[in-house]
Amino acid sequence: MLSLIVFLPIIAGLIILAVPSSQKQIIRIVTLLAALAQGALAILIWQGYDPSLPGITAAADGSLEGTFQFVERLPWITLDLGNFGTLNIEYFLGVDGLSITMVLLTALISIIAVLSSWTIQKQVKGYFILFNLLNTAMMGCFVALDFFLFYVFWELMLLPMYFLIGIWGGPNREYAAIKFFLYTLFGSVFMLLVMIGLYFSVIDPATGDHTFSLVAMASQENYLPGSIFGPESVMWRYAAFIVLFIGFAIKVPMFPFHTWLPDAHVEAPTPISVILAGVLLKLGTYGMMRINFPFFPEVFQASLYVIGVFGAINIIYGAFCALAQSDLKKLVAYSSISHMGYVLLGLAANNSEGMTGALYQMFNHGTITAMLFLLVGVIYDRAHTRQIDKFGGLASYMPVYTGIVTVAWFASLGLPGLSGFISEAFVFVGAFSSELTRNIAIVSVLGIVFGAAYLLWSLQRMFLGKRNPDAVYELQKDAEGNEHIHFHDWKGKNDLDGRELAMLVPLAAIVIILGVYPMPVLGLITTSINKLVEVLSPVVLTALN
Amino acid sequence: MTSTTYTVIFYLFAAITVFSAAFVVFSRNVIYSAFSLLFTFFGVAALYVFLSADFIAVTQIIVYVGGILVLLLFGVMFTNKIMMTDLKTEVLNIVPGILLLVVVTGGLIYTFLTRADWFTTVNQLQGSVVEKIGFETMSRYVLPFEMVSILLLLALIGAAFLARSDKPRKMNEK
Amino acid sequence: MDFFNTIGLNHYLVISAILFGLGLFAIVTRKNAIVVLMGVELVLNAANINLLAFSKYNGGMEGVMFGLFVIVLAAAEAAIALAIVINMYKTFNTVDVSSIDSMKE
Amino acid sequence: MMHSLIQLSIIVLLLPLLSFVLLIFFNRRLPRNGDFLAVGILGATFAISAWIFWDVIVIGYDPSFKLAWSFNWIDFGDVPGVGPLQIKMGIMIDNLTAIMLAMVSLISFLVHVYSTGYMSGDKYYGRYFAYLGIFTFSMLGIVLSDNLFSIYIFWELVGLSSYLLIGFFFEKDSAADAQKKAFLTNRVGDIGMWLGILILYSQFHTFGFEEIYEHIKAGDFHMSQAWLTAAGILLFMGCVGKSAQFPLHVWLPDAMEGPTPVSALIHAATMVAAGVYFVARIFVILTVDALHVIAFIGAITAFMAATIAITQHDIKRVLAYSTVSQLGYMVLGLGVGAYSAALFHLLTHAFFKACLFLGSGAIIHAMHHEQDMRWMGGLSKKMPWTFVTFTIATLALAGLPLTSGFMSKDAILAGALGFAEVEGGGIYYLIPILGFFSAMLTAFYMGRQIWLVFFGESRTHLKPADEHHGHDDHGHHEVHEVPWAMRMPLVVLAALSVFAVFSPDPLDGAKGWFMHLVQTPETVVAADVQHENLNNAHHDASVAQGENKGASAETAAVEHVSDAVHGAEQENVHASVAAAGHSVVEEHAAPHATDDHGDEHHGPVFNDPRQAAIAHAAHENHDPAIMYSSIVVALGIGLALIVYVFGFINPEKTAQRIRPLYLYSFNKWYWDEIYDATVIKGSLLISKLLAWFDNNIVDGIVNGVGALVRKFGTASGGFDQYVVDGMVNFTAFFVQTSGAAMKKLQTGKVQTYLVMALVAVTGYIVYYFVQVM
Repeated sequence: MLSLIVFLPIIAGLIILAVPSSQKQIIRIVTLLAALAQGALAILIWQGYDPSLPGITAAADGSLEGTFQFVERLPWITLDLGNFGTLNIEYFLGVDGLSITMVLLTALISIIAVLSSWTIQKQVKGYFILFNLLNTAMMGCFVALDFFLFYVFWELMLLPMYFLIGIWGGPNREYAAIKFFLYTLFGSVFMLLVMIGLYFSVIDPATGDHTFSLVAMASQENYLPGSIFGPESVMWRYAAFIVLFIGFAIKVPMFPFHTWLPDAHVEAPTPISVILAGVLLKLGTYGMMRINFPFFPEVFQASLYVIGVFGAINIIYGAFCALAQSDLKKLVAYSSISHMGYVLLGLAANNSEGMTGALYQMFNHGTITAMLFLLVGVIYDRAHTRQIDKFGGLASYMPVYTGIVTVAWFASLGLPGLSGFISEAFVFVGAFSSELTRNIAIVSVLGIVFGAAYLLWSLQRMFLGKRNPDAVYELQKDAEGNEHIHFHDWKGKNDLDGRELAMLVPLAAIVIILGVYPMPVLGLITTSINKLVEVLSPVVLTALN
Repeated sequence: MTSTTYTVIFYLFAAITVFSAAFVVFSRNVIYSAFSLLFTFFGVAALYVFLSADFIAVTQIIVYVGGILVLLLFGVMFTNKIMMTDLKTEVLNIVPGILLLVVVTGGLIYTFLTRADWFTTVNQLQGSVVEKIGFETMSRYVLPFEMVSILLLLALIGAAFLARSDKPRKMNEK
Repeated sequence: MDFFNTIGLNHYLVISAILFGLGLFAIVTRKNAIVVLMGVELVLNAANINLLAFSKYNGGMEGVMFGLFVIVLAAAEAAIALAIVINMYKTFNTVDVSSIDSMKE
Repeated sequence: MMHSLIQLSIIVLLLPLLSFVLLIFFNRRLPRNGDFLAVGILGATFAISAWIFWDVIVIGYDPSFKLAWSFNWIDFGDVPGVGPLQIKMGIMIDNLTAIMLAMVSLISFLVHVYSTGYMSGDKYYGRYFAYLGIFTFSMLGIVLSDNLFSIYIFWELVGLSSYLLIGFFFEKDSAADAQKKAFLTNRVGDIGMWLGILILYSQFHTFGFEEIYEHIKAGDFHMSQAWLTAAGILLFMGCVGKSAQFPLHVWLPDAMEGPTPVSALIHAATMVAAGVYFVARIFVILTVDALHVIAFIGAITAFMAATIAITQHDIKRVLAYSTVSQLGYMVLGLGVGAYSAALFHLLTHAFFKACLFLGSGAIIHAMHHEQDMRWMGGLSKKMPWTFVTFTIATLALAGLPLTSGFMSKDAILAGALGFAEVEGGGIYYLIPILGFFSAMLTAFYMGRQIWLVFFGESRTHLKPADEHHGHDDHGHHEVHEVPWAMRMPLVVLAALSVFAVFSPDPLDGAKGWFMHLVQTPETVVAADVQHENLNNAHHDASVAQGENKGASAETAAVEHVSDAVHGAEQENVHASVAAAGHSVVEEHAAPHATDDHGDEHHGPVFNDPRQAAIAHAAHENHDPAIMYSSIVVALGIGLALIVYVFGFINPEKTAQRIRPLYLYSFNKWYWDEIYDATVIKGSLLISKLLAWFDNNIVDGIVNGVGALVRKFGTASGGFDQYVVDGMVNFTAFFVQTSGAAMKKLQTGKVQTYLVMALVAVTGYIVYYFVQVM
């Protein structure tokens, strides 16, 4: 089941390989079908998923009964390293509350991104092959339960991303692509070292020898005393936590490591921005929740405040930077930096409300930011510019577009009744409830205002008022004398056409539904989050030491 | 005859040998060389006689003068158009040549005269050795003798084969 | 003065040495293949003189016999050499040894 | 099984949403853009809420009526350290809710009807009704919410609908600015409110009002009391934003950019009152310090807005500032503990202010979008209906007797006086004084407005040509009365501004059903929190005594109070003080007990000495308040008459004489300028700085590192190219040259080789001999 959902895109990619590159439509349709099948599988998994099982760690006896679901576990690579013992790498997939939401998100975003890729005209074949590769890598990252497998998918993601930005990107694409690539590679190198160290310090209670299993690593009883990351080697555990955290924080991206994001977004083509913001950023925080924190809970406990501060910096710093942008896409990019800050803050809260809010925020940010980038892409297709001051008064001429933009914008600024609000609300609830991060929460609340400020300001400058003198479009009067908008060399419908509606309306519907009644998603994650909080709580540590 | 005359005659032949050899070497004309080589051979033969190897001396004269020298002359005739004047032969790398001449000759002579004190017995060969050669050839050196004769035969056949014209091959080809 | 009066082994050796040197000189310096052959003959003769001289002064027959053989070999050698020279002439239309440098490169 | 009222209220809540959904999607496809649909749905809404009102208020006439229903909205499961945790959503109906429900749906319905006339022919006619629908939905949601979380949700939603409606004419830049300003200013208030909610949640892990009250009553609040005060003030910040109180009032006047019916519905009657309603909901958890802050904010707002309203020219702006001022009154009333009075004023104000706005809308409509009072005048004859209704509402606003406004304002002022006494005079007297002064100003500027608009000669022709923005031919049209669709609401609202609706006694609203049904709830803040105020209480009591030498019984009672306070320790104190307060109340009530509910209108029995004392003092000051307020209102109207009717004082000249004051008022105390210079410019500057920092410093570091690496790369590359490669090439070169040299030796000539061989051999031999020798 999970293997299928992971490797379906690859299969599609292979089929595409066989298709002559002149058959663009066939290639697109094949990819779309694959994505749709993936979505169907995701829904099946969702239906079959039992939200009462916690996941995160294995059962007391090391078995996965009653914790993870849809588990697929096979020996993959077994190497004899002589006196280092044997290297057991497993093909180990499974989902719990953390994964299932991300799996759903990934499937959804993939479908949307395929639809949005319809306009790609350059080297369609290569594009879609890379696209499918990327899709597989993302999905794999979320369901992999073997650190080595996770790492493979993690690295596999970089390659297609690099080319997709570097070939199909904007004018400055090479710079952005290499920046993205180096940043993330830098992060993952340390991860590799820590991974190996963990392998030699963790024992799988079931088999009794070393393992890469994330599940085994998540419970502190499995750490060998005296090993490099054993309970008593405090320094190494701190070092490992920090480098892992940096590795994931780059993906998030967290404040000092965020500068790749605006460039990558501005240069990347719309569908890639959608995937980048919708799914890839989540991998950072997902990795923290799955790997970084449960492996070194005591370090996590010790560094809560720092994480919270970084979250607050992200929130406010991102909001301020967004306020100053003149490029709409850059504004959205900074807004997603700001929103990922909420996730960090929620994680720093280290209680159920905060963590649930964080995970839910990951999901919502995925859908909302996908909408934002799609909308930016829509206007960019028509006007070939993203400069905010090159528009104005669009509301009069593109009502449907404006309507959906309004929904997306307000969802992004956390309007109640839209999904973004609930996650942010619970992030704040959690952060405030914990003594440690209370003052951080108080400061971060400013982010709400500034978030509203930059979004409403851009909304006003682009859509309200009248057409700017130096706008990139003309107004034409028809027979009845009503004005119509006209973009240069744009043949298509001025307002949204069917394909764009097919992308945007489902997202908008999801945003609204989850804003009114969040349980469909929250119900999946609460059990796991409670378990995670329990794993991270100091009680467990005292028990282990 | 006295030892004085013996000595004088020895020096005479020695001089003939040496100078004619020198002429062979230094003369520019192949014909002259060839003919002066004749004198060299005669001188050497005479020296053989002095060395009480009369049979060898005779053989020398027969083989060299009668055979080899004639062969050489034939070669000269074949390869140099007599009527043409360019029987000359130029010299090359004269410097190393002279060097070698001086060093080798000088070195040898110096060695012989100064350092070598050869052990010489009292019972030297006296008179003719023809009989002894006969015995030796048939008894002790019979195998080398046969081998030499076979070798000679082969050499002659080979020489004939090498030197013949291509006619027979053409006939074969017919 | 005694050296010049009484002819001894050394006299023959000196002559053979001179002959040897001259033959060597001919072999090295002369361009004409025939003259080179002559030099070879000279060297052979020098060797022969040595053989016979030593054979006389220690009263053995070996030197004599070898001298005999050497002469025979010289004959054979001469025959072959001449044949080669003639072929050479047929091939290159010259007997100039130095002009035959097809071994070069 | 839900209670039928709950079901009804849910229907009431959802009907406007239905109207929104239908109209936002289908308005183009529907005939008349579906306005009949909206009006019909709102009519139904009003009908149902009227039914609820009838059930709760008229049939069951019970001050302690309360009905609640809730469901699990979010289930967090078994949270470590907390246990099972659910977030509930629910509905609570009590008297106040029922009344607000009826009020909101009525005014919304009337505005819908009115808008069919006012907005007819607009480009986005259908969308307008859709927005009205979502506003009504969220407003009803606020009213019905039983927990802080849902009230916050609807709070933001009314903010949204207000945003949408203010910016309804979004082609106008001023409208776009105003809507943004309104939303952001509200957001500032909302984050305060949100933090307050967080403080309470972090203690009790629940949002429900009732649970929170219970917990605080039980003393489960484990943070310091400063936090509780902070929670109160922060929650109040929500009201400050929404009800346009003093620091955040700037958005409301600009909000007049919206269509006038919208101003009537949202920015006069309902939404802005929601802040007051919210403070009333959380009234019981407010500590004394929080109440003081609220009282002062309210007083300052009332006064400031009144002063500004005097000098405005735009008819709607005058009303807007009067709205701010009246909201200040309500907040003041809550702050001083005159809970029911404040809410009473909320209700009455909603009706007459809606009437005023709709009236002004009618005038603007008739004047073809002329809003400047200087160019109006003489409309009384042309628009008699509007004139009459507008005047009635004006009198109510000014607070003349026989109007509803008189009763409510008087009650608030009485409460303020009592509060000042209880709190021990001094600075606290500022509050009632500001209140009365604002009352006078209100009377003055409303009189001014009436005169400028309806009396005198038409001044349309006086308008300078350059101010003819857009409407080239406007003003020269014949002005005539508005259609019935717009007239009917005016009449209804004017009728609702008369005292009889609320109380049989034109002088005492306390005898009315409202004050009976909506009574000041008992504070839940534990007394020991207020022990420092307790001495105040006693002290105030004695002050009260000092002031009312008259009635000996009261004196005795108050003596008793003070003695008790002197004597016993805390709990006895409560009891005795309460007893005292009650007895006093009873006795004092006796002479007034004329009507049937007479003896009940004095409110509940207070355990809290302070509340008891204030309630008592408020009743004490009822009659003085009537007197004072009548005087100041008379003064205000008289001044207006003197200035504008009899013309004894020329307003222009006066303005010139006190020019700085005039300008200060005319420019709204320069708040916009101040905020623009500090907050807006400041944050934009910061954002520019941070963006620069991001692009040049952070990214610069990154690129610098990149460049460094690249430099190193090129360096090592050069080393590789020139040194390492160089060695290789040199070797090759050496071999090649030496080979070429050697090649020369290979002449291919036999003799050369021979010479070499010989030379070598000879050399060796010579060497050998040299060795030997």
